[in-house]
Amino acid sequence: MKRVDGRKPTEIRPVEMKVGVVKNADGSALVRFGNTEAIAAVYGPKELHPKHLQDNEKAILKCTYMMAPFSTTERNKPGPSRRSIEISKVIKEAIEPALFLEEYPRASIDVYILVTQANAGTRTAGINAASLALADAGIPMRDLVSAIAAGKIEGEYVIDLNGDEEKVTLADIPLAYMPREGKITLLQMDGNLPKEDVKNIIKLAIDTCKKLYEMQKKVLKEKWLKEGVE
Amino acid sequence: MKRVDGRKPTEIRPVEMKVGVVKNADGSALVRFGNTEAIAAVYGPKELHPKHLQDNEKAILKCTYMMAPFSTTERNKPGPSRRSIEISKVIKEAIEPALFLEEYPRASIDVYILVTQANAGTRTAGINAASLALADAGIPMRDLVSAIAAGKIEGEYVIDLNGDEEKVTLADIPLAYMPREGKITLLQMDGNLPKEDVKNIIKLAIDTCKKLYEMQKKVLKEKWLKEGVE
Amino acid sequence: MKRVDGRKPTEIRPVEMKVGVVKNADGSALVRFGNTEAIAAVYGPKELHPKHLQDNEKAILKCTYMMAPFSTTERNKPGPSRRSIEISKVIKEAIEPALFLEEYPRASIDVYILVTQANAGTRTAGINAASLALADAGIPMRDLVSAIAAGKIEGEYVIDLNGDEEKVTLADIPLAYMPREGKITLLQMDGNLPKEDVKNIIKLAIDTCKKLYEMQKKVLKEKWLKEGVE
Amino acid sequence: MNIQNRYMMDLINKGTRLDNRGLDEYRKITIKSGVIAQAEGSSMVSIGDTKVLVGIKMDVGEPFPDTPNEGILIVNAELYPMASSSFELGPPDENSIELARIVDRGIREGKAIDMEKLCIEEGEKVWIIFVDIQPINHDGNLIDASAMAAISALLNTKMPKYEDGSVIYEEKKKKLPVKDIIAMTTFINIGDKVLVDPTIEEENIMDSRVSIATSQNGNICAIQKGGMHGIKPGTIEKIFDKAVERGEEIRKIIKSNV
Amino acid sequence: MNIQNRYMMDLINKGTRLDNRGLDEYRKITIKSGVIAQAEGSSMVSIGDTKVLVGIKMDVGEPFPDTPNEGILIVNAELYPMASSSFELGPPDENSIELARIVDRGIREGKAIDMEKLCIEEGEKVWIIFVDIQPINHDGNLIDASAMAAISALLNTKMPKYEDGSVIYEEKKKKLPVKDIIAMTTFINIGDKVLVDPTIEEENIMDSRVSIATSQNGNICAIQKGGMHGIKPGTIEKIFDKAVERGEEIRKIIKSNV
Amino acid sequence: MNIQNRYMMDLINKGTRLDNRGLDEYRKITIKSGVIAQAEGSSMVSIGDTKVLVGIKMDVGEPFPDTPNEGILIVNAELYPMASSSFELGPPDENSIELARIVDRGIREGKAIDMEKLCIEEGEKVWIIFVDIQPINHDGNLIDASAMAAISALLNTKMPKYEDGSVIYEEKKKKLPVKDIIAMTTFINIGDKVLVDPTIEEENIMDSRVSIATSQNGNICAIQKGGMHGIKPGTIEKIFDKAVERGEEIRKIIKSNV
Repeated sequence: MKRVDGRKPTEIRPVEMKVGVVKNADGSALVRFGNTEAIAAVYGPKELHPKHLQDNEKAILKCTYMMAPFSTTERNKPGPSRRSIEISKVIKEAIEPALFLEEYPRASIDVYILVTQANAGTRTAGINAASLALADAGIPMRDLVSAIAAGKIEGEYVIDLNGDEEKVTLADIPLAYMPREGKITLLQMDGNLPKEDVKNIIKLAIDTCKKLYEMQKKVLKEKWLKEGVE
Repeated sequence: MKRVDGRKPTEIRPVEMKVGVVKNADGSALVRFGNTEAIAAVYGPKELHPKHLQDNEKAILKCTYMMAPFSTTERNKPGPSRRSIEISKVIKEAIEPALFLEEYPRASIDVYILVTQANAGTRTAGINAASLALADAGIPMRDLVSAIAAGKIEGEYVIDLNGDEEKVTLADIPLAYMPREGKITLLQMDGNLPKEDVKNIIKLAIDTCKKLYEMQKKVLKEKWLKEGVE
Repeated sequence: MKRVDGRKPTEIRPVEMKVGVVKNADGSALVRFGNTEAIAAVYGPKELHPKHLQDNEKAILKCTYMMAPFSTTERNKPGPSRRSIEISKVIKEAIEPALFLEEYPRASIDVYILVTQANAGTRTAGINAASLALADAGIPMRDLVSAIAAGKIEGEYVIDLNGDEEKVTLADIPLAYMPREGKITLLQMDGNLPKEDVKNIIKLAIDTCKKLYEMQKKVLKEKWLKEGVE
Repeated sequence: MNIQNRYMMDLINKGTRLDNRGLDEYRKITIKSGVIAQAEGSSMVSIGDTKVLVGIKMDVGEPFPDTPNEGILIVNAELYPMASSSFELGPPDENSIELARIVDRGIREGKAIDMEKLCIEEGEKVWIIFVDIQPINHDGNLIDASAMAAISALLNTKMPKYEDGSVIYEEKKKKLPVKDIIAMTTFINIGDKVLVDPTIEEENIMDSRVSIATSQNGNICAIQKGGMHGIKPGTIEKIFDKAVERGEEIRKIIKSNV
Repeated sequence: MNIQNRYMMDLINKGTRLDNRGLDEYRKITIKSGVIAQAEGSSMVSIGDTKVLVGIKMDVGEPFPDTPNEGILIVNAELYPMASSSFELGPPDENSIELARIVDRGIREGKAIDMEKLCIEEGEKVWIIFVDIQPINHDGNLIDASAMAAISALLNTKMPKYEDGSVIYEEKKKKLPVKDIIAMTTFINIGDKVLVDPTIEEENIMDSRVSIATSQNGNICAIQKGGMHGIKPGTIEKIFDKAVERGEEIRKIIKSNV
Repeated sequence: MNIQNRYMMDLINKGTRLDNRGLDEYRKITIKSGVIAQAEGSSMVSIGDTKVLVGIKMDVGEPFPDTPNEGILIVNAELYPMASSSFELGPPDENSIELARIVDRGIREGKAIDMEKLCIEEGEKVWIIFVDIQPINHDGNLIDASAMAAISALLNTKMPKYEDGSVIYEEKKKKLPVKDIIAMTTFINIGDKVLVDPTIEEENIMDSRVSIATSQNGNICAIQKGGMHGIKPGTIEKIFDKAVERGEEIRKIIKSNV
């Protein structure tokens, strides 16, 4: 089976990962899968204002997912949508398991994700970027979080669906995974498949997350090496 | 004169009254007049947050009137409308005279009314339900508040207008009354009638409120009896 | 060159200036240029609430510019627009240089401008009115602020554009000026002209501001005389 | 209760008020119409220190499906904080909505405007009348001042021309078809006393408030009770009688200013 | 962790719960359909003390450009504070949006409605189905209760007549073309235990939550993981198996109430 | 005033700056166009550590009644807190609106785009150009960076095809008819010194700010004064002269990147 863009079923799109792309932020990263690109910036941990919103037992993690108006073929109207509000919520729940929020009572950690190019897989690109940005900010983490979507097209399990594939896949299953912890932190599905297929697709996605994890670690290592040199 | 639904001019629609329909609330009630149904729930008295909104001399009563989207023939768009904001205000002013708010400084009492079925008379059904819910919550009251709308159709004064009648009545006069106190707490009118007619309609509405008052007391008594037994 | 309304190029429209038009306010004024009319009211300096918005080093000046819905030929939809938000900002920046905000730490000074008639020059009419209202409120000022718009039509520099002229002018340059301080506090331009033209138009606007300044002082003097008498 | 309020109460119980008025007496009313060049109609009404400006704008649009041959009336009130420190910036709150809806009901139920004459093409195009209420200074009794300014502005309104699918605001000739002059009278009760035309200080200590719109034939066409206390049926009846009387006087003032 | 939570944890670790249920056991489910006179379809579902009312309204409008011959499904949830002190007034927040979108995806991806039968005129006019979820009392597991009420209400729906360009709500005859009965089952995990049908107290101490919609043929058609902790792949697989089983039971309950 | 600000002031009075630039000197400018696959045009501009991404999207819609044969330009700026802790979530505030409107006026008044060439059918269908400004990192002088990115993105724009009533985004051929390359130059003054291209630290201590858009023939086409202090007419005149000079240089940089 040949995919629309010539990839093999288990092949991801060309990936680019960079950290430190937003100078003002405490940590930041850009992650690109083909024509899907997300930038994440982390501000914090910092004291949360106003005080009555503080939690005395842990830091409050806030996640915002936003699409640039020009990131989609038809202009995306600025401002939050029902879709972006839901995605902000699941991204927060995908990332929070990796953090030790109880170490920072009364603080806030703000994660802002901007999708600059949207060709399917924006939430998973955003999670990969957010995870890198948190590490770049030097925030202690249980694990990195890696994420990818997978599906089934013409009888085959395929990884990292692009926009054209998203329209024909029998299921679209975005997944986030903490490889060292061995835990799934994001799991959604739109589609219609027997449970065995779903299980297999999840396995494929987890395998791919492990590869992305290595790429994320490499990018961070390079950054730390470079900083050590400077 | 025979009314569209066969009632006599001074006859109300079949009435259902229940308390304790919302377990989470401190008090709650459902009131139905034919195909008009409202549920009211009371939370409080409880400390008001944030503190700078507290009134040191009395509790703050908040009333919200909302129509379920499916309660009307044409779907009612969710969210507050100019109409629902005005009705929330007049309901609050209809209920507040029955309460001893000065007994609960710095507190809030929140009354939520949900109209589940709307066939005219929703604000008066809401007031009857709110009054029951406040009593069900055990909040001390000067009096119960009873409410009904009345009008004039084909030369006769009619009580408890339904949706069809609302379109042809010469006046629509919703009224709320505290029978023991002998005081009107809600009075509105849309229509066009000599003042003598208006006075007569008000008398009819007050008489009906007295009957509703007995029904409200009965429902509450039954509940207290049942509780005593348990 | 004769202008559409018969004025000479450097002639302003009939001007009316009044103070004390809003009894509730600490200071207020009405300024009219032909069919452009603005009312300004000042409340303050007064303690700012809630406290966490206070600035310990100076008063916070808030300016709001609003157009009455009936002030324009096509009804102006109520509520802030992008245009009115920008104008509120530049009016604030036109007025603030005249005030000693550092004298009133933790306070707020609120300036509300209402355009009741709009036939070009509403922001400059608003600034003239706000400046008078601040003086009327007895707030110490470095200087009064005077404002006018100017442009170029058919080869001539013209002052105080009206609505018809605004459509044909080669540039629309509103300007605010503190005559005693010799400083420009508002300067904007829409148009397309060589810089020498722009410089000349600014000179014309400054000259006219000096005349408006005398009118403003006269109005205030009359008010103070009258108050002295009373 | 503070000293001023107690003093006010004492006066009221003696049948008089802080500004020496009788309980049944209005403050000085002035009406100035045609004050806004850009509006189809306008009026500035003062009742004592309360000042309300109303402007009328007209446009053409589709009728509501259930009234295909009638014009559309939209009443809106902006409680801009310029007029009172008790007003707040932001979208219309319950007070501004209630004010607009009371005035709207008076005009609508009193059939003040001949809405069928505002139909241009049945089911397709009708005139929309925007009544925008803009208080300039709030010293009590906004409801009566707003209604009076609204009716005066409607009486002052000249309709623009409608030609080839567009409204020509520059040409205004025909008067708006106003059929009835609605009068709104608001009463407050404090204890067992009933006062007309309350000042802001009086409103602050009122038990309840009743606003009544009457039409030229003396009919009542809208009622709104407000305030945090109940009111006795007998008091309401007395207020109705007064509302019809007072309405006549207000109508005279409005007519004398057309 | 407070004493009640600790006690709940102990019970769960022993395989039972505060209300004596087994971990795999649902609370009592009741379904009452056709409860709203004004709605095209309606259903009130109780699961223990959780009560959700769903009403279906229909209207006619333009189809989306990419599905010119299909009806439109709009699912909306109103978390009105009447039902729980944890809800807040205001525009839909992330919880209400997530709830509506999970239910929406179950119905949509499970192809519960034959959307092509809702086309009136290709590219021009199609039926719009509004599914409005209104929790009346929230005691946990809102997702399952909402989905069950939504499906039951759809099964209860009679379409109004459409004639000469207008919807005649008074005449309702044809049933809505429902093709599949979707079952939603939500699991929470606490430590290494998996529970169905959590109460609000159990949700407050959960590690994670997984909701799974299944269709009649046993396929999975929507998944949503929630909660602030990760979950092991093995646990997920077990949950899938249970979801298919449980789904069958829920479908039976729904069918027995049609 | 804190120590860093005092030190900055001292340097500025000596004619130099924290980053060793002269008062008249810009930071390093880089322009990368065509960076967004989904946009009709795009450009990322860096001025020092300030980075702004602009994307151009096009659509077809109805023209404004007063310009029936002209396209429509909509400029929007999103100050997303990703780019600076001084930005806040929520609807556009006065800063984001001012930024968009300054850039809009430069393009519009400078007649940068041949709007009449964007008319498809007079009075019926014209192209709409959306210029969306998205700062990625804010280290001062957002106005110049945004304007530069906007013009560069417009120069980079290829128009989609319009056929049978729909926009075919997949086929892009014709370049957008850009007639003039507008240059925006912003100056701040601190005391009697005038600086170009301020950093965020410099903006924090500025007295006032003047932004000037110039077109290719050296004309001024938009001005916006900002900041909480007045500015002398003589200083303004000097700034005009510099703006025309600087504008030439900026235009060169933009052109060399097309």
